[in-house]
Formats: sequence, structure tokens, C-alpha cells
Amino acid sequence: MLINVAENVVADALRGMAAAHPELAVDVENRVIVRGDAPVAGKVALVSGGGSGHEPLHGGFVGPGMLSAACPGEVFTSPVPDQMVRAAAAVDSGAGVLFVVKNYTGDVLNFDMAAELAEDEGVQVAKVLVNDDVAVTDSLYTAGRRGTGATLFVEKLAGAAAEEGMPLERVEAIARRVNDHSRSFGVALSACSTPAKGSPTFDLPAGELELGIGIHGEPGRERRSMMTSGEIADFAVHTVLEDLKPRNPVLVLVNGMGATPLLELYGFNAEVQRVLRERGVAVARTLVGNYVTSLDMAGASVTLCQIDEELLRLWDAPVRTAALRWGM
Amino acid sequence: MLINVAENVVADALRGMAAAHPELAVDVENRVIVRGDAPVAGKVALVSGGGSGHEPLHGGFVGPGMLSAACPGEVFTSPVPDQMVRAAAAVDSGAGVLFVVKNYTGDVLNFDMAAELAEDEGVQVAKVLVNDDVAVTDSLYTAGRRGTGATLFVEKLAGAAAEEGMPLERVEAIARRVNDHSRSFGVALSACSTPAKGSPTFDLPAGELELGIGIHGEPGRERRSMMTSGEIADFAVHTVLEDLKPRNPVLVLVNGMGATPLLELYGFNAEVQRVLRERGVAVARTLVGNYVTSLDMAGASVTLCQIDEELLRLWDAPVRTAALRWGM
Amino acid sequence: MLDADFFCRWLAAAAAAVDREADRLTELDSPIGDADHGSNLRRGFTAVVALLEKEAPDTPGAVLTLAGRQLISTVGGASGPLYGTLLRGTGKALGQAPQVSEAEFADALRAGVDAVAALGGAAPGDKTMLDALVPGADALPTSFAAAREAAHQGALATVPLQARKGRASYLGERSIGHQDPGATSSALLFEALADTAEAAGEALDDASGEASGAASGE
Amino acid sequence: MLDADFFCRWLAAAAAAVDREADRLTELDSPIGDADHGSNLRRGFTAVVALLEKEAPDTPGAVLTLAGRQLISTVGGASGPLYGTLLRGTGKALGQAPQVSEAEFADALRAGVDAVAALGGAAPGDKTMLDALVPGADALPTSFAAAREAAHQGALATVPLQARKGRASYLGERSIGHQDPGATSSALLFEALADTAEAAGEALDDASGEASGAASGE
Ligand SMILES: Nc1ncnc2c1ncn2[C@@H]1O[C@H](COP(=O)(O)OP(=O)(O)O)[C@@H](O)[C@H]1O
Ligand SMILES: Nc1ncnc2c1ncn2[C@@H]1O[C@H](COP(=O)(O)OP(=O)(O)O)[C@@H](O)[C@H]1O
Ligand SMILES: [Mg+2]
Ligand SMILES: [Mg+2]
Ligand SMILES: [Mg+2]
Ligand SMILES: [Mg+2]
Repeated sequence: MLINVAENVVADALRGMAAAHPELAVDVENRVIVRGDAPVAGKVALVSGGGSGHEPLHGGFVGPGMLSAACPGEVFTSPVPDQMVRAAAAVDSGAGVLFVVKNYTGDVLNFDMAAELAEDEGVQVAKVLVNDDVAVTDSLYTAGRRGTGATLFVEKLAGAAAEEGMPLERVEAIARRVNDHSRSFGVALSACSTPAKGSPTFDLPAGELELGIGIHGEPGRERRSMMTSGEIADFAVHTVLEDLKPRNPVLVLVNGMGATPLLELYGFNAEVQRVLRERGVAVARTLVGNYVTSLDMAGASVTLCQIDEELLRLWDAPVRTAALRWGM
Repeated sequence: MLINVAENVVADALRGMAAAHPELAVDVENRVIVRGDAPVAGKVALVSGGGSGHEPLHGGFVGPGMLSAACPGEVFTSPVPDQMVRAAAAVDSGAGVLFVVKNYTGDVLNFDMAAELAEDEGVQVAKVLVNDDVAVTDSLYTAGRRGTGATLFVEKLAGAAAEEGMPLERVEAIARRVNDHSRSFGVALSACSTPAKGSPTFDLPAGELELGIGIHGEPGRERRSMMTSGEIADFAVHTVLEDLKPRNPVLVLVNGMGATPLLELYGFNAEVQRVLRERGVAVARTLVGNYVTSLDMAGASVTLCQIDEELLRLWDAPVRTAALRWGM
Repeated sequence: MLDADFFCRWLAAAAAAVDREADRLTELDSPIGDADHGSNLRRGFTAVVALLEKEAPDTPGAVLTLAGRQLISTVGGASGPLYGTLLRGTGKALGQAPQVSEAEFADALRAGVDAVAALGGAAPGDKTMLDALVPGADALPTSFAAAREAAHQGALATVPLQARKGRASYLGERSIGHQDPGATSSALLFEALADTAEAAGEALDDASGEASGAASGE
Repeated sequence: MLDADFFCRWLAAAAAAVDREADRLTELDSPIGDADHGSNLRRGFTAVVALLEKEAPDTPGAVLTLAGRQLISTVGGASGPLYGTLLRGTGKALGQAPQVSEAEFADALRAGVDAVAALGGAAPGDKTMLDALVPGADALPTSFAAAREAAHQGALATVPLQARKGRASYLGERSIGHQDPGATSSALLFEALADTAEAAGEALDDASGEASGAASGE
């Protein structure tokens, strides 16, 4: 691993991010990444965060048109409430703060505590839970669906809504609508290695793959022998479409888990588009890349988000972050 | 690997790229990626290309402010002259075409043949060779320094010059100046697997690394036992600075080889910046990411480019491509 | 009676145990989790000990409340708020008494465990830390040693369970056959507690009845 | 005398050999290259055979020139232009004669090999395809079998060499101890040539002196 010591990977990364992005205000000690011009007067602020190891999520999405601040926890460990409280204080202009929380026990508990504390300090806080992962089928007997690829959609679209000047309730409603209309499914072709463990988190022989993985290097629901890119696309898209029955066009995110070469990811996208065509689903926009990752895991996920005119406008709206950038 | 069959990976990727990027004209059959509005009247065109497996290089750099067209070869195999000839014909507005060629025997031979053929068809062609890799020390008894990370700088800066309307000689001179003032050094923490071979191209046990690698999954000049991110930064930056003695500020590219998590890459950047500070080298701009890759290889390279006022202006100039985008 | 110092020594012992077992906890968190439980708790308990060395409150309740707040501020993940709530809930229940009896402590710990269940929404049998915390707390009125043993057995008993809370639940039936890392670390806390009490008891015996920090045999 | 059909059969035999040995060629290209030589040549020679089946030119020169152009258009990498130049150079030197003698072919092949050396700037001893091409071409005036053997020995002799051209040169001394993939494929071409000639000779013997496509013993 390209690291110094496992204990310092997050701090080291934040120092490197600060050096590469003078437009961001990076508080290395307190682990908060804030857009440089925050607070923006009158604008609702978006704060997200979660364990590190999913980069560019969330820090790479801080900037005009997307997040106001991000709170990186230790690798695969949700941040502590102090970080979110500090971030909220730094970005709140008085218009309120939306916490974008991926649905993991740790994230939920820590953001909940942070929301209470921030409200004690007079910040108006709303929360939206992202839980798009259809691989978690039985939400009664589990911690519920995980937040994965849809997080990018929620952060982009709600971020654009906030940038347009919408009030907190509307930004929150848009975030919720995006989440409600988004579903994901992921596969792993290899496990990943956390700095703390130093070796793969589980054993996945070449020639086998895990279906229905999350983004924390955990095994999926099921192991199979290797499938082609086309077969994986069939499986993933069908599984998503069993749950999401889009009547409108969709946004497509073909996301790499970190170590999937773009060459393969684009090839996989060709298959995903084929399946969508076969199923009669119209595609409005497609984004391909390693955006919501699991360290050096090989694999991919597909996220579909059924959109409407407003959401399409918000998607096309300008965004200027380290990892997602267009229109300005 | 997330593929269908090894023979089709390039065609599959091009289909996927076409689907994700309607602003590009992707000729899947003839393997040429052209910016959608080409030819641009009066503008010098830039054409590059090389083996696939280095994505986003070069296809991800096609668009306003950078390349006019890219020609992807098979994985790690330079494209054939027919592709470059076709690309040149598609993008030439009469102002001439600059071929950006990485210094590998295959690329040089194929682009040379293409230049002859294109000139036969009445296109004015200039060529610039990128050879920035200081790991190749003995250019008398080798094929000469390889073209690696500096390719991104050459394509961005010469692309911006062409976009500004400079004539072919000046665009060519800028490309040459960028290359002359750029040096790179890379390390591998793992080998990569080509689709054709299906397994790692060489054996690199965990706990060892290769110093002085190129971008084709080849071993480096030397194997060592694992070093920390800080030690690697020391080694890489010192080696580059032995060769490049910048008096002006530099552009820094901290580049991942494909499977290096952004978390690690940003941490590595912190160390690179430390070494530059210790050596008194001023940094004008820093770019961190997986840009000039070697499939799923883990590792990183450092490229420095000594700039001047004109080059800094060209770096900051707007660019709109799949992988590099700012100012528009 | 148990005084503030006893609880500081317990937390120091817990930190040492977590430090010693961190790799095993992370290892247990690999097949059914995300391979961070050991480093999470090590970070948190190290910070707790550092804080208590700097400012040791003088009541048992304040020691546990401060330690819980520190866990919340330094651990993150699921276990940070949960263990933080365990200590805070216990500490709050102890109130401001300068010394507490073992029975008072057992009642308070029960309140802390209830707070964990309320926060995380889990029940015994869900393959979580509660599978060690609840039997441990149940046995504490008997003796520290009985609590240690009960928590230990509770942790072992998570192996055949299918997880219904936390990350392991995503695995469905594949979570069966692995010991829950959180239940394992909870058992470590009870072990550290019993060890601390026994050491205090021995110190007491050695000193033939000196008064300070006594803990055992009441 | 060798006619167009003989050269088509040679190229078909070469394509079959390359196909058979593709994995080995790629394997040789792994430690000192980029693991593509076998698939490169397979792609190229498959395309050559397909083209020749569609439009078989009727002179030896035209067959080789067309095949060389097809290699250039389909292989890429270093070996595409180099092998393309080998065949084109040889084909051009053969001119437009409908049949050529073995001696004429040997001279033409020498011209093709020279063109490869001129294009790539390599010399024998640099650990490239020239290390098999040059001895093979040198021995061709003796016999097809001698050329096969010389090229084969030339390829084997690349093992102890340090590469000075192509990708392997980047490795410096670490290139020593590996057989050059390009020299190995060049030896395959000579092997296919000798096999084709021998098969033609046998066909000749079997048919006791029929005229068409004869190749051996002149
Ligand atoms: N809802 C819950 N209630 C009680 N304990 C839980 C709950 N969710 C998770 N846990 C415990 O937390 C442990 C995992 O802690 P840790 O690995 O530090 O956090 P994370 O799962 O966020 O990585 C699990 O082994 C389990 O015992
Ligand atoms: N300059 C050169 N002259 C002659 N042969 C060369 C030269 N450079 C490379 N070669 C040959 O090409 C072979 C590699 O071919 P191939 O793997 O298809 O291309 P690439 O190196 O572009 O991947 C080498 O083994 C060597 O024999
Ligand atoms: Mg965790
Ligand atoms: Mg090659
Ligand atoms: Mg965990
Ligand atoms: Mg090769």
C-alpha cells in the first residue's frame, strides 16, 4: 500500500487534498473539508460524510453546486459527531443544513447525535437517508438497504437545488425524491485491503465473483463463478429494475469500485446500455467512472435514478468540485 | 476481469464511451474518437493515440481545449497507421495536424507511417515525441526515454494553444517545450493483468515494489522491499530533480497507475509536496488522480513540468473532456 | 464500595485488553464486517485513557460519562456511539455519588445496556454486542467473575446466529458461523472489569484491610 | 520455381504456427515486454489469411506486398510495422515476376530484412527479431531447412543478450536470461517456410514431377 502508517492515512490524504485544492478549506486536524467560500449567504448548506476509502465520495464532491462540506471518518468507519457539528457551524448561513447520510448503523447513529448537538447550537438541521442498494432484500431482518451509488445523485441534485436558492424543506424534499427514485446493485471481482488489516478483507479466488456487495469491502449476498461483462450487466440491471419500475428516463451511474480500469468500466457501460435498451428504459444521462469506491476493490455497480424535468435540469446545472465538474 | 472476451475489450469500451459521451463522435469500427464539432475552422488539430489500457489517456482527453482526436490501439499495442490517417482527415480544418506520440518503438513507427500517408493525402502534419521518463537512463543503449505522465501536460498545453488559434509551428513548439521541461518517475506496488494474458504480467510479491516502471505493466529497473509513501516520494522527486533543474515554478502531476485508491494518492501527494518544499521548488498547480494508467496496476508516478507565464495561462485555459474539465 | 479510581483502573484495563486483542477483533470484523472493529476500539480506549490521565473526575458517574463522551468523539462507526452510550448511560445512572456499591453499579450498568438497546434497536439474539452485554449485566449482581463468564459465553454463542443488525446483517445466512466482533469486545470489557476487581481484592488482601479503592468480596 | 500460391501457403502455415504458439509468444513478452506479442501476430496473420483468401494476387511480389500492408493495418505495436516492412520489402524486391527462383527469393528476403533493420535501427545482437531474421536470411541460399535451423538457433541465442532496442531495453540488465519474443516469432516464420517447401516437395514427389506450385530441390 502507498501509505506511511495505517493510523495516519486519513490525515495524510487530507494534507494532500489541501495541497492540490486551494479552492477548498481543509481542516486536517478536525477532519472537515469545506468549500472555500462557505458560508454562502442565504444558501442552504449540504453536509455529508462517512468512512474514508470511498473517494472521491464525499470530499471530492465539495464545491459549488454540490456539497458544502464533507466529514471523512477513519477508513470504513463513520465520522464522529464532532466533525459534523463543526462542519455545520462552518457552512450554515442561517438557511439551514441538510445532512446527507448513507444508511449504515454507524453513520446513522453519529449523524443523529450530531444533528442534536448542532440544533443545540442553533443550526436548523434536516436529514436525508440514502438507502438505494437493492442487494439488501430483507430490510426487516437487516440494518436496511445500504447507501451506495445514489449518494452521488442525491448530493449532485440536492446540491444544485441548494445552489439555486431553494429553501431547506425543498432541498430536503428533492434529496428524498432522488433517493426514492434511485436503486443500485454492485458486484466485486476482488476484495479490497484496508490499511489497518493490510490484506484482503475476504478471500475471493480468481474466477469467482461476489454479487450484491456494498462499499465496505464486505462480501456480497452470493458467490458465483465468473460471469462475462454482459451477464453481469443483465443480472445487475434486471435486479435494479425488479425494484425500480421507471416510467421516465433515467440517469445511469456505471461506477467502478476503485481498481476497475476505465477500459473495463466503459465496456461494462456498453452492456448496461444494451440491457436498458432491451428493457425499453430511456436513458437521459450516463456517468462512468470510479466515484463511490471501496479502496482497491475490483468490480462495479449500476445505479439508476428515474428523473423528471426538474431533476434533469438540476443534473445539468453547473458543478465545480474536485471529482465532478461541468458548466463552470 | 469485467470483460466479455479479450479480443473485444477495445471495441466494447468504445461503444460504452459513445453511449456516455454524446458530445464525442466515436467511430467504433475504425477506432477513432473525435470531438463532436471537428473540424474546427482555422484551428490546428491535435491527434494522439497509443495502446489501450492507459485510460483516461487518450480518449478521455478529447474535447475543446485538448485533443481533437484519439486513436486507441489494442491493449498495450500502438494503434495502426490507418487509424491516425483517418483521424487526421476527420479533424484537419486545413490548419494542419499535430501528432502527439509517446516514445515507444511501436508508436513511433506507426505514427511515422501515418504521417507519411496523411501528408500524401494533403494534410500538413507535425509530430512531437513525448519522452519524459527518467527511469530510462541510458538512451544510447535503449529505445530511449518512454512517454508517460508528461503526455497529459503536452496534450493539455498544446491543446490550449491550438484552441487559442496559434498556428501549427507555434503549437508544435509549445508541445516540444512542455516535453523538454517535463520529467516523470513511476513505481509499481503490483503488476497488472492484460485481458489477453488474464494474469499478472510479472510477479511482484506483497512487501516488494518496482522502481522506475513504465505504463505497460513491465517491471521497472529495480526491485526493493516495500517503502513508505514518504520514502517513495523522496526517491521519485529526487530522481526527477536530478534531471530537471527547475528555476521556475512547476506543474505537478501525482498520477495513479489505475488501482491506487485516491485516498492513498492524496496521501502520496502530501509527501511529494513536502519533498518539493524541502528542495525549494515552487508549485504552481497540482493535479492528483488516475490519469495515465496501466490497467489495474497499483502504484503511482510523479511528473513535474517547469512552466512559464504562457504555459501557466495555457494550463488554466478552459478544457472540456471526459476526464479533464474546467473553465467551461 | 467502588470509587472513581476503580473505574479509571477498569477503563485502563479495558484499553490494555482492547489493544492486545485489536488484531483479533479486526480479524473477526473481516468476514462479516468491514475489518475495523479492533482499530476503532483501540483508537477510542487509548483516547479515553489519555483523557482520564489528564483530568480524572472524582466520582464514578463522572468518570464513565466522560469516558463515554470521549468514545463518541473518537471512535465513530457503529461501536462508537453504542459503547459511548453504554458508558454514558451507566455513568448517568450512577449519579454524583463519590462511591457506589456493587449492586448500584450492577443496576446502573443495566440502565447503560438498556440505552444501547434503545439506541441501536437491537435485541439479544440479533448477533450484536448485546449478546454479551445483556448476559454480562444479568450476571453482575452475582459476581464480577460470573459476569465475565456469562459475557464470554454470550460472545461465543453468537457464532451460530444470523445477524439481524449492523453490517453483518447484509450477509443474511452467510453471517452464520462467525463470532460477532462487538460481542467479543463486550466480553473483553467484562473480563477487564473482573480482572480489575480481583486485583483490587488482592491488593486489599495484601494490605490486610486497607480502605482505599476496595472492590471485592462485598 | 516459387509461385504466388506457394507464398500464400507459406503465409497460411505461418498463420497456423502463430496461432498455435500465440500464448507462448505472449508469455515470452511478459517478463521483458508487455504481454501482447502473441495476440498481436495472431490478429495480423489471421487478417492476412482472410485477405488472401478473398483476393489472392497472382505474383509472389504482390502476395507479400499485400500481406505486409495488411500486417501494418492490423497489428500495430512494434512488430506490425516491422513485419509489415519485412514482407513489403521482400515483395517489392521480387518485382512482378509470376514465379521466382529460390535464389531470387533469398535475395529479396535479404532486402526485406535490411528494410527492417533500417526502419527499427536495430542490429544483430540487440535482442530483437533481427537476431533470427538475419541468420535465417543468411542461410536461405543454402536451403530452407538450413534457414529454419539458423533462425531457430538465432532465437535461442537471444537468451543471454541484453536488449538494446524495443521495450525489453528499458529493463537494462534484467532483460538478460529471457528469449526475445520477436526473434521467436521470426523463427516460426522460417519454420513455416521450410514446412511449406517440404510439403510442396513431397507433393511433387508424390505426383512424380507435376509442375504446379513446385518448390523444392531446385
Ligand atoms: N444496532 C446495533 N445494536 C447493537 N450493536 C450493534 C448494532 N450494530 C452493530 N453493532 C455492533 O457493532 C459491532 C461493529 O462495530 P464496528 O466494527 O466498530 O462498527 P462498524 O460496523 O460501523 O464498522 C458489531 O459487531 C455489533 O456487535
Ligand atoms: N527496433 C526494433 N527493431 C527490430 N525489432 C524490434 C525492434 N523493437 C522491437 N522489436 C521486436 O518486436 C518484438 C515485440 O513485438 P510486440 O510485442 O508485438 O510489440 P510491442 O513491443 O510494441 O508490444 C520484440 O520482441 C522485438 O523482437
Ligand atoms: Mg466500520
Ligand atoms: Mg505492445
Ligand atoms: Mg466494523
Ligand atoms: Mg509486446
